[in-house]
Amino acid sequence: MTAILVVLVHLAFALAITPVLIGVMRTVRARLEGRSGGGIGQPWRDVLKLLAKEPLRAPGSTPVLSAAPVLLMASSLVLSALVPLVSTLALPSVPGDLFVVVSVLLLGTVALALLGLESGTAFGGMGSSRHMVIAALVEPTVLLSIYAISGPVGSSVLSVIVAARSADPASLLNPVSLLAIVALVVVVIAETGRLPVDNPSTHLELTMVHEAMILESGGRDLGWLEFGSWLRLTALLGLVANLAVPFGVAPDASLVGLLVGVATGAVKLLLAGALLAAVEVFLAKLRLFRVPELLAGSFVLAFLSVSAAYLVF
Amino acid sequence: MAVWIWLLLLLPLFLAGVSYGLRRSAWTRWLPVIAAVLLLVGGITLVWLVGLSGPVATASGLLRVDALSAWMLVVVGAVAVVALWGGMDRSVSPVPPSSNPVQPSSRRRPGSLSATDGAALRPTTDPILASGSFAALLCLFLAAMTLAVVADNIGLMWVAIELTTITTAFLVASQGGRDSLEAAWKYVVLGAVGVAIAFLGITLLSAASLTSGEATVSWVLLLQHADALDPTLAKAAGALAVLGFATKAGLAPMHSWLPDAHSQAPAPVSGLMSGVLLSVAFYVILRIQAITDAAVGPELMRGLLLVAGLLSLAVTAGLVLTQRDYKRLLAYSSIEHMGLLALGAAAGGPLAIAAVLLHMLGHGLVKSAMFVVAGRILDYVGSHRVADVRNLLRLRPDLAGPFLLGSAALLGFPPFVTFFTEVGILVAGFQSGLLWPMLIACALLLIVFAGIARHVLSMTVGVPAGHPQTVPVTRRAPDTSAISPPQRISLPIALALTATTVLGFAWPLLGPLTAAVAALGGAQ
Amino acid sequence: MNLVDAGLFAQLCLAAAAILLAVFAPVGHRNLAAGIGVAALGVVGAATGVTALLGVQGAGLRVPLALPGFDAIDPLTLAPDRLGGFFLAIVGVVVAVAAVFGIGYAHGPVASRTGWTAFAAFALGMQLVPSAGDALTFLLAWELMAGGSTVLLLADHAAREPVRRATLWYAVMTHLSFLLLVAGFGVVIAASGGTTWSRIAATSINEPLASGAFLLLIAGFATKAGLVPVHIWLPRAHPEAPSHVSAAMSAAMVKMGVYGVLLVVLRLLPMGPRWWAIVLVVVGAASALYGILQAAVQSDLKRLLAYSTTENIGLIVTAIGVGLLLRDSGQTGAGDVAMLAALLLAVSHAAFKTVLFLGAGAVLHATGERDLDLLGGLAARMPWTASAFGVGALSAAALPVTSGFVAEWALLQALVHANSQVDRLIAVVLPITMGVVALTIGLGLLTFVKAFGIGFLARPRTPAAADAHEVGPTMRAALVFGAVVVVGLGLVPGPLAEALATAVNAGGVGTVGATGLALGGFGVLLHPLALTLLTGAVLVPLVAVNFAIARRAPRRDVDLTWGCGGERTSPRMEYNATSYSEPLVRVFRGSLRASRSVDVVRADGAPLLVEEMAFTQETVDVIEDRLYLPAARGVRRFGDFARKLQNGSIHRYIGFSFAALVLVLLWVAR
Amino acid sequence: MTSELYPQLIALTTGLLLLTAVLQVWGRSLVRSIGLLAAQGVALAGLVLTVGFHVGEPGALFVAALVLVVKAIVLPWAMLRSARLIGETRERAALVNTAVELIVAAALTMLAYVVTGSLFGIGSDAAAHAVPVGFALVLLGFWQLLIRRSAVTQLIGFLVLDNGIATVSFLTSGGLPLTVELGASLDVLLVVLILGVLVVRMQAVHGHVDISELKELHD
Repeated sequence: MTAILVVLVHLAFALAITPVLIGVMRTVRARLEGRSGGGIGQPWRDVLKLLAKEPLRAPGSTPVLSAAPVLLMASSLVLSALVPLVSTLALPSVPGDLFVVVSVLLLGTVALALLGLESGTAFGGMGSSRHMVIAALVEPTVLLSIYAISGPVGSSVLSVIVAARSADPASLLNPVSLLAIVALVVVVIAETGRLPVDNPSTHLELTMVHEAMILESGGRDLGWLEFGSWLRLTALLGLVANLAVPFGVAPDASLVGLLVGVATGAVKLLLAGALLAAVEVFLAKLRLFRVPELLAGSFVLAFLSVSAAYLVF
Repeated sequence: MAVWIWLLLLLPLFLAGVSYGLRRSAWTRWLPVIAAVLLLVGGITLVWLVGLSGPVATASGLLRVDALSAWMLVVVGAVAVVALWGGMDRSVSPVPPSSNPVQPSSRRRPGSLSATDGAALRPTTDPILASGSFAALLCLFLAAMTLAVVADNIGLMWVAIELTTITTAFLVASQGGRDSLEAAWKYVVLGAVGVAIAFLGITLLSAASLTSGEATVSWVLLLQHADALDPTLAKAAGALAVLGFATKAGLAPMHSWLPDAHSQAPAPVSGLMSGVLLSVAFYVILRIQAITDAAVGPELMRGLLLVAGLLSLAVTAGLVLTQRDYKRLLAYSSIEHMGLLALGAAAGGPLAIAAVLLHMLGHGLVKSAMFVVAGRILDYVGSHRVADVRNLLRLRPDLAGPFLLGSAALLGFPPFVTFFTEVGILVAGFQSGLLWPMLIACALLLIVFAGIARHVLSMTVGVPAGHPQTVPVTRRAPDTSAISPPQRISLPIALALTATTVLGFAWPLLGPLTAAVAALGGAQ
Repeated sequence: MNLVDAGLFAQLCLAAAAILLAVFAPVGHRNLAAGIGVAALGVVGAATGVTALLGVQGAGLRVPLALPGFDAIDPLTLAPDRLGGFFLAIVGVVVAVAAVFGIGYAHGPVASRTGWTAFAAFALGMQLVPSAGDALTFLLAWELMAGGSTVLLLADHAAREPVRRATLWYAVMTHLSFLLLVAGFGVVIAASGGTTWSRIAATSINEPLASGAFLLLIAGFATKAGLVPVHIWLPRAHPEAPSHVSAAMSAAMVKMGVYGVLLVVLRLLPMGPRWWAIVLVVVGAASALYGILQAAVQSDLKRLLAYSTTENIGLIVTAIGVGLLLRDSGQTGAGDVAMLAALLLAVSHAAFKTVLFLGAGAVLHATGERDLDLLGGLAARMPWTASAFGVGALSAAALPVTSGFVAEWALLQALVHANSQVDRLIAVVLPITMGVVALTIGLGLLTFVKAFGIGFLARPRTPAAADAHEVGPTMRAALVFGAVVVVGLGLVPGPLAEALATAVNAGGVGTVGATGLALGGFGVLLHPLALTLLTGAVLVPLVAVNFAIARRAPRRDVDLTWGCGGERTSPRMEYNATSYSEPLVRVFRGSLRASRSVDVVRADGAPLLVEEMAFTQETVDVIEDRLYLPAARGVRRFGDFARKLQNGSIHRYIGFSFAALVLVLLWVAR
Repeated sequence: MTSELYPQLIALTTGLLLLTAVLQVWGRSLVRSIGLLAAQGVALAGLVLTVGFHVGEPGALFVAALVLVVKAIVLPWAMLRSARLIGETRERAALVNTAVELIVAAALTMLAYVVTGSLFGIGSDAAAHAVPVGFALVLLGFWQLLIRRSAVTQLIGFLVLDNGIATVSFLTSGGLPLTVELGASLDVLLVVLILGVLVVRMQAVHGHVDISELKELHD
C-alpha cells in the first residue's frame, strides 16, 4: 500500500517540478546569454496554452497521429514512476528493473519516431531516422554503465542501487562509479536531445532531430509531446543526480522522509538542470556523423568502468 | 536346383539365336525384355532357394550360386528390365523426326563440343545392326553378365567380363556416327588393356595357389586355403586383378573410356552398362578382395580401393562442374557412385558391404531410368548440350518429372534408397577409422552435388527465354500455350523410381542382404 | 503405446493423409483440403511436443529398415525428450499457422499437387527432426526437410529469374550442412559404437575426436541456422519462397539448427572444454550484429526479415554460449538463466517472425510488391495486417508486453547478474557480449520502426500500394492468431519459463502472481501484467483529460500539412527505406560496402539543365562478396582445369592406365 | 628332357621373345613389326613345348600347336590383310623420337626385373629366372600402345601385351588348366576381330586411321 503512495508522490513530484526545471534551465541560459528570458513559469503557461488549442489532421493520416503524443506522455509518466526520484521504496510487482526502465523509455522514443514518419513530409522522416540511429547507438552505453554500477550491488533494480550507494558513500568516489556517471550524463544528453547532440531550440531543417518529428503536430498533441519530452528529461536527470549524490533520498515511505526526499530531490534536480544549461551555452552542436564518435567514447568509458571494476579493484 | 543356373545361362543364348535368325522382323526387339524378365524371376527364385538350402553348385564346381551371386542376379535382372523395357519404344526402330518446338543449336562451332552433326542427329538404322541383331547382342550381353555372376572360377569370370566387352563394343558403335565409332574404339582398347592386366593378376593368383597344393583359381578353394597362399604373390595378384577389373568398373584413374562410351551408346545400352555392368565388375573386385583379405589382411585392398574411390570422386567433382553434355553428366555420376562403392568396400564391415550391395541395386535402377529419360530428351531436343535444353518442366513435364526425381535420387535425397546407402557407407567409413578420407569424400560429394544440381536445374526450371524478367507473381496466369499435350510418364521409369523409394524401407530385404554379406565372408 | 508414441504415429498418418488430400482433392478445394490436412499435422505435432516437454517419455516408435542396424535395434526410432518436445511444439504451431495462411494465400505453382505434397513432406521432416531418437532418423528427417523446402522454393521458378539461382545456393548450402552432420555423427558413432542418442551420451569420447565432432556438428547446424559465415543462402532463399513457406522456414526450420546446437552441447558432448563456449559466443555475437546491420539497410521487406532471422538466431546461440561459459565457470545460477533465455528467445522469435513473414505475404498478395520504397500508407487500407505486423514489429524490437521483451529481459538479466570477477576471460567476454547484444537490440529497434513506419504509415508511394485491399478471412485469422500468441507469451511468461527450465535443467525459475516470471537466484522479477496495469493506471486519467479537452476544441481536418509552408509535396518526397537507413550506412561504412550511383539525364542542347536524376544505393553483403564469390570462381576454374584432363586423346587415357599399372607394381614390389 | 638342355631352351625362347619386342619398339615399318609378331608367336610356342615336356604335361603338344596356329599364323595374317586393305604400310611420325622410346623400353625392362625379383625371389629353376621377361613383354606392349599413332600398330602393341601375359602364365604355373587357356586365347582372337572390323569402318568413316586425330569426344 505504501509503495502506491510512493508512486503517487513520484508522479506528483515529477509533474510539478518539470515545468519549473525547464523554466530554470531556460532562464539560466538566457541570463548567461545576456537576455532576460521568459521567466520560470513560462513553460507552464506554454503547455496550458497548447493543451487548450485544437490540433489539425491531414487526410489519409492514421490514428497514430493522435495516439502517439498520449503514448509518449504515458511512457514518460511510467518512467518517472519507476525511477527512484524521491524514495527508494519500489513497487513490489514492478521493481523498476534496469531493462524495464530502458524499454519504457524506448517505447516513448518509438512512438515519437512513428509520429515523425506518419506526417509524410521529408522533415518528419529525417528527424525520425536520425533519432532512431542515435537511440540505437546509445543503447549499449546505457546498459553497460548501469551494469558497471550494479556490479558491486549485485542487483539490477535502480532503487536498490541508489539505496546501496547511499548506504556506503565510499563507493561514490571510486573511478568505477565516476566513469559510469560521466557515461550516463552523455546518455541523458543524447536521449533527451540536448546540445551537443541536438539543439532543442532550433528549427534549422538540416540540424534538428527532435523538433523535426513534432513539426506537424499542433494544439494539445504538441502540448503532450512537449510535456512528455520534458518529463523524460526530469526522470533521467533525476536518476543521474540521485546516482551521483544519493543523499536525502527517502529510504521508506514515512511522511518526514518523503518531505525531505522531495526537498532534496527538487534542489538536486534544479541544480543539475542549471549546471546542464550553463554548460550548454558554451557548446556548439556536433555534426550528425560526429555524434557516433561521442557515443563510442561514452561506450568505452562504460566498458572501462566495467572491466576496471575487475582489473583494478 | 542346378537346373535354374543352366536355364538362366542357356535361355538368353537361345533367344539371341532366335532374334538373330529373324533379325529382319521388328517384333524381335521384345526378346531381350523377355530375357531380362526371366533373369529377374530366376534371380528371385534363386535368392529364395539359396536362402532355404545354401549355395547351389554345378558343372563340376565351375558354376556356383551363393547368396551374393543370387543377389547380383536380382540386380542384373531388375536393371535389365528397366533399361530394356524403358528404352524399348525408341531405341531400335527409327523414330520419325518428331516436331520439337525448341530449335537445337546444332551449328558446329569450331573446336567446340561436337554437337552431333546432322547425320547422327536421328538414330538412323545402321546397315550392320538390324533390330534383330541388336536384340541378339543385348541377349548375349545379358548371358555374359549372368555367366560372370554365377561363375565360381575366377578365370571364367574373366572370360565372361571379356565377353561383355566384345558384345557391347558393337552396341556402342551401333549409332554409326563418327563419335560413336571413336567411342567404341576407345572403349574396346582401354577395356581390353585393363582386363588383360586383370588376367595377369589371375595368373599370379594361380601361381600363388601352387604353394597350397594344386594350382587353382576356384574362388571357394582359394578362400579355404587362403592362409596357405604365398603372401607376396597373392598381394601382387590381388592388386593387379583389382586394378584390371577397376577399369571395367569405371574407377579412376582407369575411367576415361566411360564418359565417351556411355554418352554415345543408345539409351538402353548405356542404361545397362552404367547401371549394372559396372556393378558386375565391382562384384568381381569384391570376390577378389575377400580372398586377399583372408590371405594377406585388409590393408592392401583398403589402400587400393580408398585411392581409387577418392580419385573417382575427385575426377567426377572436377568434370561435372562445367560439363556441357547431359549424357556425359550421367556417365560421370556413375563414376562417382562407383567411387562410393569403392569407399564402402574399403571401409568393410557388415553395414558397409550391405550398403554397397543395396546401393548397386538402387543406383542401377535410377541410372538406367535416367539414361532412358536422357535418350528421350535427346530425341525431343535433338542435341546433347545442356545449354540447348531449356525449361523442360514447362514444356515436357512427363520428361522433366522423372529427370528431376532421378537426379534427386542420384544426389542422395530421401526417401530414395541411395540416401540410406550413402549415409551407411559414410558412417561405416568413419566407424572403420578412415576419418580423413571420409572427410575428403564429403567435400568432394558436395562439389559433385553442386555441379549436377546446377546443370539439372538449368535444364528443367527457370524463366522461359523472351519472357518479361520479373513479373509480379500475383498478376499473371501462367500461359499454357507453349506446353505440348501432356504425355504419360512411361511405366518402366515410374516403376523404377517407385521401387527405389520403397527399397530403403523394405525390411524383407534384410535377410538376403545379410546372407550375401555372410557369403562374401566365406560362410556356406 | 503412451501419449507421445500415439502422437508420433498420428503425425505419420496425418502427413500421409495430407499428401493424399493434396494429390486427389479436386482443384477447387485442394487448398482448403490440403491446408487443413497440414494444419492438423501441425496441431497434433504441437500437442505431442507439449506432452513430451512436460516430461512424458514414450517407449519410442520404431520403423524397420532394409539396412542392418548397428546394435540390435532397428535404425529408425522416434523418441523425443523434453528439449525435442519443446522444439516439436514450436514447429507444430508454426506449421499450423502457416498452413491456415496458405489456404487463402497459395495460388499458382505452390498450390499445385507437388506444391502441397512438398509442403506436407517439409512439415513432416521438420517435425521428425526434434523427435528423432537416433542419428540415422535425424539425418533422414533433416534431408526430407531439405528436399521438401527445395521443391517449395522452386514454386515460382517460371515467374522470376533469381528463383533458380537462389534455389541452387540453397540446395548446395543445405547439402553442405547435411554432409557436415554426416561427418560429425560419423565421428561420434565411431567413438561410441551406437547411433542412438542415449548410447552416444553414455560414452565419454576422448578429446581430439570430441572437439573434431563438435566443430563438424556445430558447423553443420550453423549452416542450417544461418549463422554468419554460412548465412548467405538465407537472404536469397527466404524472399524467393512463397510467403507462408518462408514463414515456416524462417520461424521453424532455422530452429532445427538451434535444436542441433543444444542437442550437441547439452546431451551428446556435455562436458566440453571452455573454448567451445567461446566459439559459440563469438559466432553468435558476430551473426547477431552482422545480421541486424544488414537488415537495417535492406529495402526489400522479406530480405530484411531474413537477415533479422540471422540476427535472432545469433542472439540465441550467444545465449547458449554464455550459458555454457557461466556453467563451466561455476556460476550455475546465471548459466541456467542464460540457457532459459535461449529457449525463450527461440519461442518468441518463432512467434513474431511467423507474424511478420505472413504480414509481408499479405502485403505481397495485396500489392504484388516486396520493396518498401514502393509501399506506404497501407495501415489505412489494410488495418488487420497493419496491426498484426505492428505487434510483430514491437516484439522484434523487444518492446514491453511482447514475447521478444521477455526473452531479451531474461538474456540481459543473465548477463547482468553474472559475476564477472571470476577470471580474466569472463571479465572481458561478458561486457563485450553485453555491448554487442545491446547494440543489436538498438539496431533492431531502428530496423522495425523503419519496416513498420515506411511500409504502413504516411501516404502510398505507388499506385500498386494505393489500391491495396485487406486480405481474405483465413489469412487474417492466421495473422491475428499469431499476434495474440506474441502478446500472450509477453503477458504470461511465468508458467512458460517454468516448463522450459526443466528442458535445459535450469534451477531457480518460478512464477510470481500466476503470470509473472521470477528469477529466484537473483531476487529479480518481471510481472508484465502489473506493468500493463501501472501503465493503464497512468493512461486512463491522461486519456480522460485529453478527451475532456478534445470536446472543447475538436480536431479540425485540413487538406494540407504544414511542411514548412510549401504546397502538398508528392508522396515520393517522403523518406523511404533507403534514405531512412542512410545515416547508418554512413556510420558503419566499414562493414556495409554501399555502392552508390547517381545518373543524371541532362536536357539535350543545354548541358547545365538537368532533366532527370536517379540515385540508387546498393549495399553488398561483404561476406558473400569477399568469401563466396571468389570461392565460386575458384571452383569454376578447378572445373575448367579438370576438363582439360579429359581432352579426348586416347594416348592420354592409356597413359593414365599405364601410370596406374607402374605405380601398383612398384607399391606391391616394395 | 636332359637337365641342362631345359634351361638353355628356356633362355633361348624367352631371349627371342624379348628381342622381338624390343625390335618392334625400335622399328617403324608396319610389315616388319607384323613379321616380328609372328616370330614372337613361334618363340611362345617353343616355350610352351619346353615347359610342357619338362613337366611331362600330356596336353602340352596340343596347347603348343594351338598357340602356334593362333599367335604365329592366324593373327599376323589377319593383321597383314587389314593393313593392306586400308593401305597402311608406313607408321606415321611417332609421338616420341626413337632414342627416348628405346631408353624408356630399357627402363621398363629393368623395372620388370626389379618387380619380379621381389615377387618371386631368386627362383631355383630356370622357369622362375625367365618370368621377368614376361613382365617386360607386358610393359613393352603397353609402351607400344602409348607411342604408336596408327590403329593397326596399336593392335600389335595389344597383342605383344597379351603374349607377355601368356609367357608369365606358362612359366609360373606350368601351363594353366586347359579351359582357361582356351578361353583366353579365344577372347584375344575375338578382340582382334572386332578391332579389325572397327579399323575398316574407321577408314571408311574418318578416311584415316590415325588415332591421335580421334579427339572429338572431349569435355
